[in-house]
Amino acid sequence: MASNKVVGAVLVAGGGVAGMQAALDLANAGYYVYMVEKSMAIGGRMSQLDKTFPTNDCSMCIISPKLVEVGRHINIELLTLTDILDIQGQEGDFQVKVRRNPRYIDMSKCIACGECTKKCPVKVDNDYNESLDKRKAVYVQYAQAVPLKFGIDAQKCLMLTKGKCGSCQKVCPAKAVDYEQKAEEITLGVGAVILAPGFTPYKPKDFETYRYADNPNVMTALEFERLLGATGPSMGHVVRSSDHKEPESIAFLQCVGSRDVNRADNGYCSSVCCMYAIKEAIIAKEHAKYDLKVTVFYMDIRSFGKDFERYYEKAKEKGINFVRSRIHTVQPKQDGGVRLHYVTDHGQSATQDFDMAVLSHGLVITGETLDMSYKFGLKTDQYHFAQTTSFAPVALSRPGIYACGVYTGPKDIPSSVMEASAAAAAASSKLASARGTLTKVVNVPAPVDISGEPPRVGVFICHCGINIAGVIDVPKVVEFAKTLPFVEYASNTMFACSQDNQEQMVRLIKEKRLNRIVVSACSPRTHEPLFMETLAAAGLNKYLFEMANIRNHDSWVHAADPAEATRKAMDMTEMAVAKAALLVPLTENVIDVAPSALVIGGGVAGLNTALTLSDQGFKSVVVEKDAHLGGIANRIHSTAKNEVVADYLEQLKAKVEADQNISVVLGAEVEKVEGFVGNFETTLTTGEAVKHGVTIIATGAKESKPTEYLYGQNPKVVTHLEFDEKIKAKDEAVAAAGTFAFIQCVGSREPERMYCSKVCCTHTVHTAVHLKKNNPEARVFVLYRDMRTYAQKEDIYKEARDLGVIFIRYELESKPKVTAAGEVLNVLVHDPVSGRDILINPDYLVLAAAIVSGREHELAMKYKVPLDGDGWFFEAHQKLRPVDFATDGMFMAGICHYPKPMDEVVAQAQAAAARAVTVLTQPRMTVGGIVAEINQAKCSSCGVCVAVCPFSAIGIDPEKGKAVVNEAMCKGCGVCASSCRSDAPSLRGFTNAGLFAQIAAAL
Amino acid sequence: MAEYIVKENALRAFFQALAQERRLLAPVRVGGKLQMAEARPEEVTLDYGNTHQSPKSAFFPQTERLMAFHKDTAQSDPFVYKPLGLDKITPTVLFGLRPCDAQGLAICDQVFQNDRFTDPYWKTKYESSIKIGLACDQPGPACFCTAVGGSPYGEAGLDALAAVKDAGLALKAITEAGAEFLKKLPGLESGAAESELAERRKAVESKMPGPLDQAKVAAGAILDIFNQPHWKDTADRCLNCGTCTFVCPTCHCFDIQDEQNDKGGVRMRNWDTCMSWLYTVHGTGHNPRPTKTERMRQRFLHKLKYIPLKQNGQSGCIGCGRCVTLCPVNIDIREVAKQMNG
Amino acid sequence: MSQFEPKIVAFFCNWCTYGAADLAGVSRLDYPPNFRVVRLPCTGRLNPKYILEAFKLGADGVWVSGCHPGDCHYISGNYYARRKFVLLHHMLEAIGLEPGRLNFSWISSAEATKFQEVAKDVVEKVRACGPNINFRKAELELGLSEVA
Amino acid sequence: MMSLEEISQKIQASAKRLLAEGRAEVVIGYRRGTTPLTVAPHFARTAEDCDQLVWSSFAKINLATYLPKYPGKVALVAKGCDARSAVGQVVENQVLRENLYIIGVACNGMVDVERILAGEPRPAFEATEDQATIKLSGEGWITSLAREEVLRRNCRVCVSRTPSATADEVIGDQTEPLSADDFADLKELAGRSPADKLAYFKGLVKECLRCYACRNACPLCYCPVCFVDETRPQWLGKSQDEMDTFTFHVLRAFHCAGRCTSCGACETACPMDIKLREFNRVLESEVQKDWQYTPGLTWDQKPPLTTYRPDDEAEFIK
Repeated sequence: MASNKVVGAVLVAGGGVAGMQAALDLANAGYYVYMVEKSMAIGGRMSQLDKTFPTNDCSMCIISPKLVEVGRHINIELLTLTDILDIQGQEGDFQVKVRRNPRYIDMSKCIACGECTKKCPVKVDNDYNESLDKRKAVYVQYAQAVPLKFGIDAQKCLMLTKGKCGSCQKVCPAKAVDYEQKAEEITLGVGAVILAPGFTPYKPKDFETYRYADNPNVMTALEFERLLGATGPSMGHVVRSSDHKEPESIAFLQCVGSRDVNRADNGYCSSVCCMYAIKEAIIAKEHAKYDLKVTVFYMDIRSFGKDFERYYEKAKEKGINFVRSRIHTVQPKQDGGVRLHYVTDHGQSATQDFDMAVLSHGLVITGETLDMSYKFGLKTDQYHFAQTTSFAPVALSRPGIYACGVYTGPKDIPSSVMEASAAAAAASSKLASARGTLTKVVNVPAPVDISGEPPRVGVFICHCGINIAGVIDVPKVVEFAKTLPFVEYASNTMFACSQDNQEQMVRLIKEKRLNRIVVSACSPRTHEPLFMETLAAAGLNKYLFEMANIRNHDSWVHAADPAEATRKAMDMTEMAVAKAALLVPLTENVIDVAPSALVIGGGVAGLNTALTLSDQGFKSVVVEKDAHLGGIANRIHSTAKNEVVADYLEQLKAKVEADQNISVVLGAEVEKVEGFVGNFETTLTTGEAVKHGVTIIATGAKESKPTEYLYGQNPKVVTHLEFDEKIKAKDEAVAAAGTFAFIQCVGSREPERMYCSKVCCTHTVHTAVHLKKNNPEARVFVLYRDMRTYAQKEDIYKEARDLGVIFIRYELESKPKVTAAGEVLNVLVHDPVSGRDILINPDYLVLAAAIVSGREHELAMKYKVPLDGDGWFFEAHQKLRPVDFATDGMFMAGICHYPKPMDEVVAQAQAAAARAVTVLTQPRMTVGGIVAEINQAKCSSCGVCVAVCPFSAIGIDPEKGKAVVNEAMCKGCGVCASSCRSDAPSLRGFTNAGLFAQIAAAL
Repeated sequence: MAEYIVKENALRAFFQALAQERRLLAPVRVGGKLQMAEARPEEVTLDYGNTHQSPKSAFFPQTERLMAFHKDTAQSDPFVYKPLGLDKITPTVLFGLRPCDAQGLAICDQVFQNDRFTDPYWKTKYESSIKIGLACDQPGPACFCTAVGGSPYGEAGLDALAAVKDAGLALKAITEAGAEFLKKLPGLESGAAESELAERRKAVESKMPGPLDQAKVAAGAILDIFNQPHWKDTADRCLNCGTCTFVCPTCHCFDIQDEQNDKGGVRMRNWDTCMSWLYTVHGTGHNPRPTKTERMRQRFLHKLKYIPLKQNGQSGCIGCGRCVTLCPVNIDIREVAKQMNG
Repeated sequence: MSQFEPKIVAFFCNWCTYGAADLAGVSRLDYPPNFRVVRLPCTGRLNPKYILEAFKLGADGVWVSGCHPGDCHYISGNYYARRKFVLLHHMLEAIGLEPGRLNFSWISSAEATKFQEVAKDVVEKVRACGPNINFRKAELELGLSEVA
Repeated sequence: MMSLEEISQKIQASAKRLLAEGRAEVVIGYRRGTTPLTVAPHFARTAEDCDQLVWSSFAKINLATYLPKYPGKVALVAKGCDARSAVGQVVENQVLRENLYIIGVACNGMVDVERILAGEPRPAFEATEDQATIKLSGEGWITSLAREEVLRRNCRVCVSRTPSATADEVIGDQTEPLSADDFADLKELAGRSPADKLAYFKGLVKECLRCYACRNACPLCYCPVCFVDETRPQWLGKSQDEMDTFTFHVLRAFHCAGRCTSCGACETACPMDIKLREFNRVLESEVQKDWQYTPGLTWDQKPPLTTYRPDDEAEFIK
């Protein structure tokens, strides 16, 4: 029964980093989002990580703003402890039945003080710390969890299991514990569903070889990650579980449960283990205050992503030892350590002792996820990953259901995030007509004008039950606050954040005409937005607010010294009042957004971006410098999944041509750029001026021209793309040829180009298989350094080997030697396994030539976006913002960002469109608030602020010759204000006057 | 009036007598520079040249704490300003004032106490002091007291005048107070100084520049002088650094500032300089002297037009030459005065 | 004799070290109560003036802490800040600020234990320096001494 | 070696040519001063004005100070350090490169007039010089000083005496550095106690009048409002408070970090003859050591506080 109903809501299942990104992109694009999470809190696997590669960013630091954003988003409804039971209906109009399981804690009452946990008598393995330590039966998943609400483990709670105890209910100061909560089933109406269930790490328990089950000093990598974590069981101190001694040596064993069809039945590569092992090795060495010896035992190091190769090189420089071998036996030692048995690269048996071993276990799909796939009618591959195609990488087999993250294959965080945005774009592609129909807006009264009034500060001091008042003499602080300058009113309150207190505050603000509010309570990081809303509701500009964190920074940490804690609370309140008295209302302005995009580059990335934008109803202009569309894909024969690229391209071009929302300008480049997010004006070399709200750079990259192996001198030596063109053209000479050789890493992974071109290994094995299938007699040799057929592509590598393709490894120091003798091409390579030189006389020598960036300096300068050292466009954040530039309204897609295969290009293109839609969807943008402003009388136009602004938000007004801040781009960091010698820039909300007042009040 | 001769071998005793009588300020070498400063008798020098800085800080220090209040409500009079230091002023004798500087102090005295205002801090210090001049026998290349109505042997503003004679001193009283003071000094020998000083005066004056013609400046309308074209050229060079104002014996502008902390507050008076942007900027941000041209012009007009107008033709510049010597860009008031006079 | 209790002004960035202090609170990791925190969006907002101001007003010590290099919420704010800190730190110690009075750290929002350790360490270091006599303003106090 | 007269003549000829060609509307150079051992800045707008242009060992003030926002096309007579300041000003948008013409002069170092005068208390009425000596005379006396021995301290360690890389023309024979600043004294001081260091630096500015002549003479201090003149908040008191004074010098040096070209204009202007560069040198040595940066040598360099390297060293940060 087909209906034409389109529902403007999307259900996102899974609150990991991918699910969160998809939810945010959808919610910011005008769709209502139900975020369904099985556990008590969102954050997923990433919340367990200590650091992230290759930047060593602190994982929690970078996701916690996202957690908070999801938690507070008015158009994201967070359903924790919730399971999906059934999906009925079709694309545009699904009915999803879910079960909301009880938390046994009333979320509206819980103040996350932790009193319940202190009193709970039950100790349970702490799954957040991979069972390395214990938690209580009433607990919070992790300290920064969103929602920051406690919950009761129903399986372990004495009250719920045996009906006795109840101590948490007794101590809860907020009366939040409710043992009577019951599960409820509800049905949600949504237009599309995004599944981001994530993975579970492979459990090596049954793998006797590794002795994981019986030796506590053999850990999994995720356990080790928790060990490294500052919030982990040993607070980041690397010690053995058995004796809490610092290990002198650690071995990492790669490919545990991956690339293994014998024991684990997981033929695929888990894609991330090489990198996380390197990361954990580096961090472990950094944490150890001594010379910790770390050895990584690997088969191939797969550092194929952006900046990964350098990370690997850095690890080697730091003294991390890499040994190419698969460990076959782990023998326990008396001292708790392990003796590893393995066969060296040269075929000899060897043993080595270590104090600890870390198993780099792979990513696997859980049975539960597999059940879900079956239940909802979604096709999966042999490893239970959901099936997709290269050209629709986030669409599942059932229309209207999309996926992102590891559900479709092992991948790292940026790829998951990219896919998440892509899934948001794809999921909403059929919902555009319902955009904005279900979303909510906050209505606040217009703020009262307080100009000319002296400050009338209201101070509210929170008891937080006993959390604050149990240590700090709150009445004394109140009395002190009353003596402070400009304080009109001061009082104490049991829970400042409670609903009734909010109402009380609104009333007092109006009654006492308070025009600045100070709350001394908990952290502004969690509660400032709440109180700011209260101010707004009371008709006060929300920026006239300041908090003193007398709980987290005082009562909770100075419990032993109430007198000092009280004194500190007084000082902190005084500081807040001093700053508050100087606060001024901050205005937010709206600027119009041109609802269209300029897409630079007409390749697969650019065209997909334009089409995705068109699905959402946005126009775009695609500028292509060549005379035809398609870019580098025009030269590629087929994808790793054997899809024919030419057919796809034809369809793509036809779709673009037929699309009313897309206009294509061929043979043109960008000449001049003016404006900024929402209001770009780009002049093309054709003279055409384009007004656009966002810009997507998709300028692609190039295949390098090798300078070695007789390339350009001998017609038998060709590059990948040249060879593909021959295959595409059904070249007879190729069909007739009997011997083929491939050399990998030609120009990649070399000192002057220290990166992996990512696609060549897969393309080589794919081509090799093609050759073998066409002619089983053909002799095909692949000379490689590390075979990098990541994720499910490992299967092609295996297939190639099964078909008899011969793989010979070479070292950078002993590259193959290619010479020509008349018609004969001699390829001489040293085989490290046999220790012999092997001579090949191929009919074709195919070089996996490095992919090189276009080094688009001029374009980058025009749009004020950065390039990295290799010339790739540099994203705002390597992990969490892989398609955004730091400059607002600027996005990127495709291989101008970094080499990647077709499916990832398409995903990134869709992602760029999704990110762009979050800007384009609002006809007007709100700007201002805590942003910088320039006092032009003090500006010398020296340009320091312009140079240091991380967001290119400051420019010099050409007429006045003074700096000006573009409020639409300013993020409020204040670097300008501290860099200017004459204090011309000022950061609203954090002015010199305000901060000086705080300093003075502190002393 | 009384006349004395202090022989070379009696000099130390003379200075000791001065120091015994009062706090002694006299020329001493401080960090290589000749300065009028609190001096021990053995440090006093009769060296060449003028002190590096003018002696005005003896009565008008660069920072002077005028009043203070405390915030301690447990004590009496919280938040009430009380004058500071007036009761602690010690009578001083200044020895070795150059006649030009003494003239400069006399000009300042007219500013700090006149028929409209009296500044108690200045008045108390100035009036309780004895000023003994030291005539100038070797005027420097930038000296021009004679051009502005002074003399290296001038007596204005002094209670007594000395000149170096045979490595000792010839000394005469000028005022009653000076005579009284000298009379009290033990072991001071009378001797004929008066004629010696008169003779020497002529000799030194003859080597020095003649009067600077300021007739047109005196007669001219202020606005006309305002609009003279030469200001722009001088301003081109001027850095507005204010060195001239800080070393000038007759520059007397100040700025009153309050500073406070959680214990109380202090009101203080600090030298100010008309060369500074801040000097005239209004609360609105408007500045009536927006560029260095106006600021620099103001200073010369003040010295050469406004002070003469208010002080009966007395030039506000007393020709000590400090600004000429210390100006980093060699703006020479002698040249400017000539340009102002047409 | 009771030991000297220094007054320390701390400048924390909102995203990392302020968060670490929050987490230290959540984890009940106690540390000495000697410092008062000024919250900044980013250490990049920290004008070197603020440090001098704190000393001038009598702070016995200053502690600046933000995100680890590379972790900045504002991409590069702390990289610029770091250059300023290098110069200011060098300058102040070169002209006679006692080592230990001015402290810098990078503490991520997850590093509550590092926060606790550094907090203790900073307080001890400043304590060892004794009261700030040389870098505080005296003029005002000289005036006050006459009326108090 | 070219004599001072020859250099002066060449400056005059260049100045006349530039004015005639319309390449400059004003040539900022030096003319004789009104007292011995001085020169005055000279703004030549006509050919006759140009005849007064001179070169001497007393040309120690940095004329680049006049450049920021100076209207029209300007030619600047510049020593090496002055040219570097001008380059910095171009980099910092204070001067348009196309409006600036640098008449570089091969500099042999300027003499320390304060030191000469301190050593000769008799009033001198005339000073003359040639390549090697400075002759000073007064009433009935004459004395001569070896030029090399009375050079300013910064001139002794100047590494860019002749502005050959950035000047539009260079007058005089290329002069070579005597030595580079090895900061040996600072290194020695760094090893001493905090109290010693403090005594040294506070001692330096003991006599400071807070007149800010150093700031006004500095070619880099072109801010419309200097931090010391801030009133809201007024964070530096106006009194002679030792710490306020000290803070001024620390902050001023900080503001000049990575920009100061050691021209010595601050010391030249200081009426109290304070060794102000000592503060700047502390940071100069750090900027060189950490970021290998020397200001004012090229037109496209980024001042060190406007850029960063992800791997910048800062081992003192825990």
